[in-house]
Amino acid sequence: MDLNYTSEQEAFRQEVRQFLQDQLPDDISERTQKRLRLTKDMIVRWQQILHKQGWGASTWPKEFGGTGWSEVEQLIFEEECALAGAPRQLDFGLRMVAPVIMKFGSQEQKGQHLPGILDGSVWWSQGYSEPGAGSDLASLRTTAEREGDHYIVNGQKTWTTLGQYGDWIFCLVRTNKEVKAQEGISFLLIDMKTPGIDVKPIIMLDGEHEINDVFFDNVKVPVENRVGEEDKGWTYAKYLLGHERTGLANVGQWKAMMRRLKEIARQEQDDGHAIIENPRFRDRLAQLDAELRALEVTVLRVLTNSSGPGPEASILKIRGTEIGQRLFELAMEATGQDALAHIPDALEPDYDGPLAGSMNATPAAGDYFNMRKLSIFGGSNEIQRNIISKLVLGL
Amino acid sequence: MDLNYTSEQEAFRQEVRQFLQDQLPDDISERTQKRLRLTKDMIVRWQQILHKQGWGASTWPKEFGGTGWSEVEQLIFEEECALAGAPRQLDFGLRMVAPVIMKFGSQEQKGQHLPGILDGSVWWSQGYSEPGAGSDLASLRTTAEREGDHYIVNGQKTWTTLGQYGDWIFCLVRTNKEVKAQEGISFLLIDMKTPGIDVKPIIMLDGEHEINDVFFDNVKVPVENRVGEEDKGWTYAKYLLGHERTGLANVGQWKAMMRRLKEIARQEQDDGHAIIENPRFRDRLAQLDAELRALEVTVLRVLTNSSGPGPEASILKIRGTEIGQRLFELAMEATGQDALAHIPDALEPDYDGPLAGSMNATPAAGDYFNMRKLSIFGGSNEIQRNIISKLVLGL
Amino acid sequence: MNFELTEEQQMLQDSLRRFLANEYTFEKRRKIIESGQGTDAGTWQALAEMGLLAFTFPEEYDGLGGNGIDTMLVMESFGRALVTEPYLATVVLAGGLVRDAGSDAQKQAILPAIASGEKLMALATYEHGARYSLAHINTQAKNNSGGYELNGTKTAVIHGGQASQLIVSARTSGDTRSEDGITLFLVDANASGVSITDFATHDGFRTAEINLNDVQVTADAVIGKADQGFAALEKAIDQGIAALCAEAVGAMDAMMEATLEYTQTRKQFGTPISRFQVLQHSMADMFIQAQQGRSMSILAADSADSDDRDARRESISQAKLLINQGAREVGQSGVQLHGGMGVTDEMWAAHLFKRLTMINLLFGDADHHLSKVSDALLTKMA
Amino acid sequence: MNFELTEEQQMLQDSLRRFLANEYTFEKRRKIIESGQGTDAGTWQALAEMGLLAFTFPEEYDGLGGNGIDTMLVMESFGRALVTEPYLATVVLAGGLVRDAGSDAQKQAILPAIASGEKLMALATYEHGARYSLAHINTQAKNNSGGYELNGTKTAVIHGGQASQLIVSARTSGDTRSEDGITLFLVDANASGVSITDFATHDGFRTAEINLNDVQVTADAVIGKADQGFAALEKAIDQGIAALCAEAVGAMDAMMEATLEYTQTRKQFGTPISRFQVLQHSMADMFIQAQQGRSMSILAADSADSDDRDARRESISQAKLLINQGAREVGQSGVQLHGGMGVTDEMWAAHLFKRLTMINLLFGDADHHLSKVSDALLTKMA
Repeated sequence: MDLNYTSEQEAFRQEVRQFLQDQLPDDISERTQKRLRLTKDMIVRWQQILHKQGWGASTWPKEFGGTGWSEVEQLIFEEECALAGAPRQLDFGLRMVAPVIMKFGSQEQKGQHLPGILDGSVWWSQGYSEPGAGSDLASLRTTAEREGDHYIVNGQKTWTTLGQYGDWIFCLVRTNKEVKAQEGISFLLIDMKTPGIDVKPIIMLDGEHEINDVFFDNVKVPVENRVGEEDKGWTYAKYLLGHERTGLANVGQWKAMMRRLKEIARQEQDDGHAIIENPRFRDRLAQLDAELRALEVTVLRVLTNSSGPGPEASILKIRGTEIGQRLFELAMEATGQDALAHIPDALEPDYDGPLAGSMNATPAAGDYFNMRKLSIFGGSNEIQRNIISKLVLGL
Repeated sequence: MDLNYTSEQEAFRQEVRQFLQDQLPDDISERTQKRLRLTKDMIVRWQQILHKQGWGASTWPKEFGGTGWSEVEQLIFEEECALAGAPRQLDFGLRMVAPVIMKFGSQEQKGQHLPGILDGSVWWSQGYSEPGAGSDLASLRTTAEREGDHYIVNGQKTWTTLGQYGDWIFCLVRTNKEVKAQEGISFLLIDMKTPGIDVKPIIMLDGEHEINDVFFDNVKVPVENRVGEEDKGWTYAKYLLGHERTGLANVGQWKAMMRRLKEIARQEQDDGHAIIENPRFRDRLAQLDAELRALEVTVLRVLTNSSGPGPEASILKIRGTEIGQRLFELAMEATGQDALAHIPDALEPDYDGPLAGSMNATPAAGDYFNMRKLSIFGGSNEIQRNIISKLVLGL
Repeated sequence: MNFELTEEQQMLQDSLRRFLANEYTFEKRRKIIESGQGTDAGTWQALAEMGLLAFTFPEEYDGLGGNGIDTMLVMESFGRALVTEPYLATVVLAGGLVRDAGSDAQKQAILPAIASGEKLMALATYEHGARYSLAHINTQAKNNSGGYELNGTKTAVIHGGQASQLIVSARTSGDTRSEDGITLFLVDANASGVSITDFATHDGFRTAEINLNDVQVTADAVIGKADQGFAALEKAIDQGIAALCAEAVGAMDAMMEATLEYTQTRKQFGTPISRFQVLQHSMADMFIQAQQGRSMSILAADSADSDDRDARRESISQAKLLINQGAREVGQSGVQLHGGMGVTDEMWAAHLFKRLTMINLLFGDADHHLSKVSDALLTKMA
Repeated sequence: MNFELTEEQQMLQDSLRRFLANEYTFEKRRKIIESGQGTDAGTWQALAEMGLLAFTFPEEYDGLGGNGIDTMLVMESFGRALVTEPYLATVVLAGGLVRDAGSDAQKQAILPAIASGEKLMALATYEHGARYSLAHINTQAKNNSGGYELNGTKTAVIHGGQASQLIVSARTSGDTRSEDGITLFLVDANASGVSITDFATHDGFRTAEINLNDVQVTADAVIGKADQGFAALEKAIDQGIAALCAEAVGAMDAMMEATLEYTQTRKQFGTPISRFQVLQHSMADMFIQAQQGRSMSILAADSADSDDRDARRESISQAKLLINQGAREVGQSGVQLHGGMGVTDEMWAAHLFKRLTMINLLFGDADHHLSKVSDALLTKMA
């Protein structure tokens, strides 16, 4: 047992750090760290910089233009990116649909879709959830009926993150109603410019628009846009869900946020002293710091465990989301009554209007509100506990 | 809405306080407050002092020799007794079997049993639980078969608190196997000197002997010892269970323990200062103090609510036991590593052997261990939450 | 010892709830908030006509002589319906302060005008760098021939942008953290040198940042005695805390109801999710918290009028501590049990959650009030 | 970066677990505890023969050159079986301290004797009034012609009553709380002036109160340098904490297993109680705690040998903090899920719970270690 990174890994970390120092634009980095809104252009710009470096897809094998990095290297890369204030890359393309296309897609699909994901020019949305289904994904009702060379898709998807920017959407649709719920599902890639698709915003409790309803009204999708076999889509979706062992823990992001929180705690005042000097607040921080450390070690244990991905992902999901939510809660508490004011314009670039308190307060409450989704989306933490008790504990 | 006690109630409190000051023996009070063992004689002695004053049964109506006090007066009495260090009176006689005898018993049963309960000369045990039944009381298997003027009782009861001192035991027994589980049960009063009864100690995790298994092997019980009708015992038991609205909250006892805990926190040292000066420990204390206050107000709300006893007893049971357990946990934490030593002899009167640390540490860990039972016995807190969700929330 | 409402209180509560249920709907509320006015003239006038704005003022100033329990009833109903009107700012904080510490002339000038619904006021006391410390006041009031000249910045002034008159705390002597040397002033919102920046809050209320730049007030603008304003300020904030506690209890009850309804309607894996034992226990815990909160809110309301400072402060901080903790648990669990819907703007639960969160931040978070009762424990024992 | 055991470590763990499963049964353990000896010669000798007592000593002193990870493996297995032998006192604390800070002569005299199982030792350092403060030492060591004369009282000396030799911390200079001026001494348990009161602990271990009354030791009884013993003392306690963390992880695993078995066997309302979702989630939470504890135990074991004080202290206190919290939750939930049986002496769960509780009290409770990491945060940021 050896908990130190190898010298190769340390050198790799240095290389990533140097690259970020040289290449990550300051405006992007500062806004990311302060949790202000990024424009679509900023995210594309950063993806193109990464792509130019050959690092556009840290989780892909080399044959598709990925880096071919080991999981530990991927972790180091993500952590350094987060600490440097690099924006999150677009998971829906890079980490959700691409692995399915690479594993189950046709040669044409690979050629058509992977390059646009890699250079950030094509944005993908996820079409899994449907209204009223929640964590019961297999109950989906969106249908795709075969008509010659096309499927005719009808139905509604919801919780479609960034759907308003989506060029393409990957969907689970029901192609067979005669079989068991999980067996008649297919996996389709749909161009969002196809007639009959209507995207409507869902406003979140923080007032922001990041998710959408997507309606399909007799949408014609060429059969060649189906990934793999008909009626086998559930298998591909499960592959994708099980693909991530440790990503749900979000350790890199949370380490960056922890550093930010400590910074906030040094800046925000409490009766004339920095709030970090208040032992009660500091204890909350120290507690969370320890929990994040435990999460990090647990992630490393899972990554370096020779057996494949397993239900331990549920532990990482639970602890990762709990720690993330707590980080933002403490950031809000640190800013106290300054967090009351809701000034959405102040999240935009070039805002120079008034603030209530420091810039630390501007995103504080909104972020806290928004992060409640963490324990709900992607299989609620109650579902994760069901998984642990059934699959790990055998109850 | 008026949260003050009336002047009559305040005067009553003064009267009780004065009585306790005059009549509660110092040796008993000191040992109770320090949570050392009391002898059987001490408990009887105190019951006799109360009885002489006419206060032997604070919860009974006057016609049976009780005080006829209102519920608020009972609460005041209990609280003052606890704060003065009076031992707990014997609930099994006074508050568990007596109400059933008073409500459903025959004239002869009242005449035979109530006086001995009142003067402390006859000790009662409860024979409800059976091995493997837990909170599922109605699944009981101890049988009573009619044979002329007697029932022949066979079976086993468990968790029989103070069974080793019991003169009589009240039991739920199955008299009819043909009907539904809850319908064939009768309520018997059994003299524990009857041949065929065997009491065996169960040692608790703190090493103490307070509960027992009681075995019945062809025990002859006269039919006139049955309370009320045959096969209706479940109704009487439920009456008894529902009889207490607020007793489960234990507010008086916990207020006394809170005072004791604050005393311990002033005495125990932390790097040369009283541990109450340690803000972390003090915060835990202050948090619990506030929770206890909320419990107290909730009890008063329930008591002065004109509607009868209801499922709010479950809230009081949950919060009362959680607060009680936490009190003893903090008392243990306050004594730190001194709490490691297990010196059962030091709990006895006249011990003058060595101690590990102060007298505060002597009962600390044992009490903490013992109090884990609070959230299990008498309907576990999980069962209480089931009750709330079904009976209060209608789920 | 009696926890029942009087007949009048019961009537007040019933009619207020009826009014809110009929007239202050989810959609109506959304429109009011989106208008950006920060208050709705029609609603406010209706409250005035129900006598609510006058309830806790003495009868000689057009009031009804009510007490903290009455404020509790009103705020609890407001909490259930998430009313965003400036009741706390105008009636509880400013009105209460004038009632308890003002001169007869001040009461005469102010209380009837509040009672009738004409006048909105706000209490401008918190400052940057103070966090929740009430005595941390740097705004300076210099005595001059005309009275006093005020300079400084106030923050977290609830409904400060809607008020026509402010109560401003300022330092007439002493150091920044000293309780002595604080004086309370009546300042017209449109007085020369007063500049007010009005912000929306996340929960549909308004807050303001107020800059005082050489603001001149006369000597009779002082409430109570110069240098000795802290006691009245603290008491007013304590009454505000009691009011917030009641509001939180109302919002917790509403969250309970919304969650019970949602989980009994919403199906997953073919069954209403309310059948899952884990969710049932979660709701049982919410209920326990709401009940504990109710007990503490009653205690706070009963203590809020008291001049026994130590006893009042203990009850108020204990109440805010437990109610903050309860509001956090009830708010978070309520959203969680609503699943994905709970984090959308469409759901009542999301709005209840946001208000519960903001209440927790107002006038001291859980840690702040824990430190108050914890440190008092030390003093009491000394 | 590698979390796998070496082949040797795997073998060690397997054979130790096999031995304990076969030879250290519940009944055997009960008899050992009831004997009041505080250690079982047969078990101890078997451990010696397995090489466990020598594992972490250098090879030149009959050891095997193992490290903190090896100690972790042993302690974890001990935690699973609730072994009450004086391994922590003799091997980890005293043996480790001599290994890390002793002279060659001291190592020669002590380590092989421990390794062979002949010699039991204990670390006598905590004092009344100190609570968990390591530098709070009042025991005086006066330099005299023969060496030093020791006076004072030590408490919470684990297995002090079974040791033939003690390591005693005493003050040779400085004030009570000063880290400077602490010296470590080897003291024979039967030296004149040493009186030892041996107590049973609630969890079947032994602890002692030790009085030193004009105890004379020679100058070569000093371990390391006079006045500069604190660093070695602190490191030894940190290694002890890491060992306790591992023991707790073993006991948590055992509690998990006992609870899974019990709840799948025990029926209520006609069904195994493991079918109730609330209990399932409770066990899922226990599992998460046990897993988190395992991560922190590995971190602690990996840090325990380090001389980078700040980094070591951070890892150790973070580990003890989270493991204490986990042990509390796992212990309490385990008992709760065993229902009435859980609070009886008959059940394995009750004994696991008691040991987990006592581990939490040893060498600093959760609050103590929280204060350490919290205050370090402040220093780091300054």
